[in-house]
Amino acid sequence: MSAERKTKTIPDWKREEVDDIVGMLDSYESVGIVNIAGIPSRQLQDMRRELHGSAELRVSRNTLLKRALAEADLDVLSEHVHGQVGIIGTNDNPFGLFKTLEASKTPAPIGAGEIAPNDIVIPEGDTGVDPGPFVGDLQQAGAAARIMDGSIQVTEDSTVLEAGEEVSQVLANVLTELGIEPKEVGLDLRGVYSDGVVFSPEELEIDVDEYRADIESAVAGARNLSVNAVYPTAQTAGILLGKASGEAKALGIHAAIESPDLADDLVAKADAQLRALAVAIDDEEALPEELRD
Amino acid sequence: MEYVYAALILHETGEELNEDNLTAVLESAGADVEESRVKALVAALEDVDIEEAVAEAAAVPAGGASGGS
Amino acid sequence: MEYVYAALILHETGEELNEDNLTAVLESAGADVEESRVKALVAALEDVDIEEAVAEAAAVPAGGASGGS
Amino acid sequence: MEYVYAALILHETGEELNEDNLTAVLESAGADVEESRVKALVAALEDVDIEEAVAEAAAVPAGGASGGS
Amino acid sequence: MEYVYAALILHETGEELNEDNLTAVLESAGADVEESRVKALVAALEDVDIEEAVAEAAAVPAGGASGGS
Amino acid sequence: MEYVYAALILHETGEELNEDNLTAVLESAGADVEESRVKALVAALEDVDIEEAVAEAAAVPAGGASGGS
Amino acid sequence: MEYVYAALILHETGEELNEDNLTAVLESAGADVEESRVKALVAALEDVDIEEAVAEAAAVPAGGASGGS
Repeated sequence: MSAERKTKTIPDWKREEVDDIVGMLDSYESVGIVNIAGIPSRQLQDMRRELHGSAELRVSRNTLLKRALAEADLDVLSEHVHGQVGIIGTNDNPFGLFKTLEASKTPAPIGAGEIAPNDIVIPEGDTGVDPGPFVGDLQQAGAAARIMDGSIQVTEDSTVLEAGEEVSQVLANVLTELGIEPKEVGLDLRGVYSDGVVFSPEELEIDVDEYRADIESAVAGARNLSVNAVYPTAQTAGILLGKASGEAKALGIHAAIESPDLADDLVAKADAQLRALAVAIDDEEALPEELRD
Repeated sequence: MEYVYAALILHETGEELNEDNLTAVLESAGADVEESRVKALVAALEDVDIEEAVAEAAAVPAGGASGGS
Repeated sequence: MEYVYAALILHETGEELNEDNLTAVLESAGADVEESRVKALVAALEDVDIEEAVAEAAAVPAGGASGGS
Repeated sequence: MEYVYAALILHETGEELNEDNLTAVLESAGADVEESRVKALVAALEDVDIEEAVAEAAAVPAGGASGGS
Repeated sequence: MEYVYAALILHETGEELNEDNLTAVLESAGADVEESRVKALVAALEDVDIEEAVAEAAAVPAGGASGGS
Repeated sequence: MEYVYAALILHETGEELNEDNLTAVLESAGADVEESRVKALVAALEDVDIEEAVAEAAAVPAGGASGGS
Repeated sequence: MEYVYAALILHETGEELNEDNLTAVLESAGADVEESRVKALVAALEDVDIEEAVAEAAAVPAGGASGGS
């Protein structure tokens, strides 16, 4: 119906472009929409090159993107197509794609009038700037700064702007002078479709450390079970032997078993007891010299 | 935690740690497998040196290993 | 250690910890399953409170434990 | 734990650590010996340096002989 | 140390800890059994709660690889 | 040191810790007994809970000296 | 532990560490002396350098024995 009519009316080049995009959408396991606003075209080229082999980025008119999504049965992603966006396709899974994109982000300077995407901190330390009016700029920007040892120093980590606030001209200058680049520029994933599920970036953010900790805890738990249930494995047989010999030793020392293997320990235990008893004795006169404090 | 155990089994048997293998192990144990968790695990473990994590777990007394997911 | 992991998966999924189930999990992970080890594991775990045995730190003598497979 | 103790006795007396010897020791102590557990233990100990494992345990404090005898 | 291990095995299997049983275990492992040591062992363990003494070993935290020997 | 050990022996055997008993133990070991030291020790131990004092030594690692086989 | 204490008394007084002397010390303290334990102890201490064993034990930081050394 209406779609048919549209199909008839769009020019050939658009038709080809849409077909092309649909082909791309069909050829990847996961496809997503990324925000590319504010990325200079040269940087975008670099990113595209960097992703080569792991993901493909495609930019087109939003109307054509939407049409292609519809034709590829990916309408669920259309809501993310607004502003400057691109389509990204990969055979990696969505979590992997998110990770790759995050890792490819690069810092960038922030200009006056822009909104801080996160807290901006000027770190403690020597600015390397000779004494002069810059110290006043720093202070005006909200940093704890003073002149020390012949240069301008920031005396403590100073949060000069909180996320969501606007960058002032003074602050922008200070950040430029210090080479601080508080923005992270890169492809911002808005949503990914894979195997019938749309993932939001929040869902895709995985804490690798947590997984690592889980692995360690699983390994430790398995080892505990192996030892505690006395089911020896190549990894735990040594522990079990050590445990058994430790038990034998504890029993031997506890019961003062007269064994050549325990003789040293028994003598040591007697000596330790002697010293412990000596500590409990207040009267120095009652003790041999070796045991007096 | 069964997802992590499944990953460790595959690590021990030397099989590839991918979605299909993980799913197979979990299903063989009667688990209702959540695809997204499998995906997340595979992605996360790409950045974990399991060998090293295992060695580390061995060095540290196992303490309250519980907790986990 | 894969045998122990297999037992832990079954414990998590709530399936019965018997020889058949253990074997199934191990085979799904591509392991060459040794029947005697499966039997020994079932025997060893018979009277064990797995939850507790997992949480309780095993007296681990010095690092050495690593190595082996 | 009797299986492990039996292995350590054989180690001390210098006898070979094989299934027959382990079984003999355990039976002499009146144990119901499970063949699979004997097998599993022998297999697990194959690559373990018993001397070293015991020495490492010895390096760890042998624990409180509290209370005196 | 084989004498102590022998005592621990008997303790696990629930057999009486007497000279005959100890001797049987030690001999089954090929040990040259010294009667006086067996006697001394039985005497030393007479009033000892083995369970408790062994538990004490477990209570010791699994220290790091101190010194090694 | 022998004086204190003598006190510990009497504590273990349950004999009364008095000057005569201490002297007897020391003399049996061939010591030249100094009466004043015996007196001082008996007096000093009057207020000491030997059991408790000695129990503290239990926490002392028995390690170090080990090594031997 | 009285057997060990008795041995250490003899060590301190410089008397020979033999069965007769040990028995004498123990009897003077009212102990029921078991010949086998005396024998076993003498044998066990034969190759032990008591001085060294004590020194090594002292070198290890004394756990619970708070304060004094």
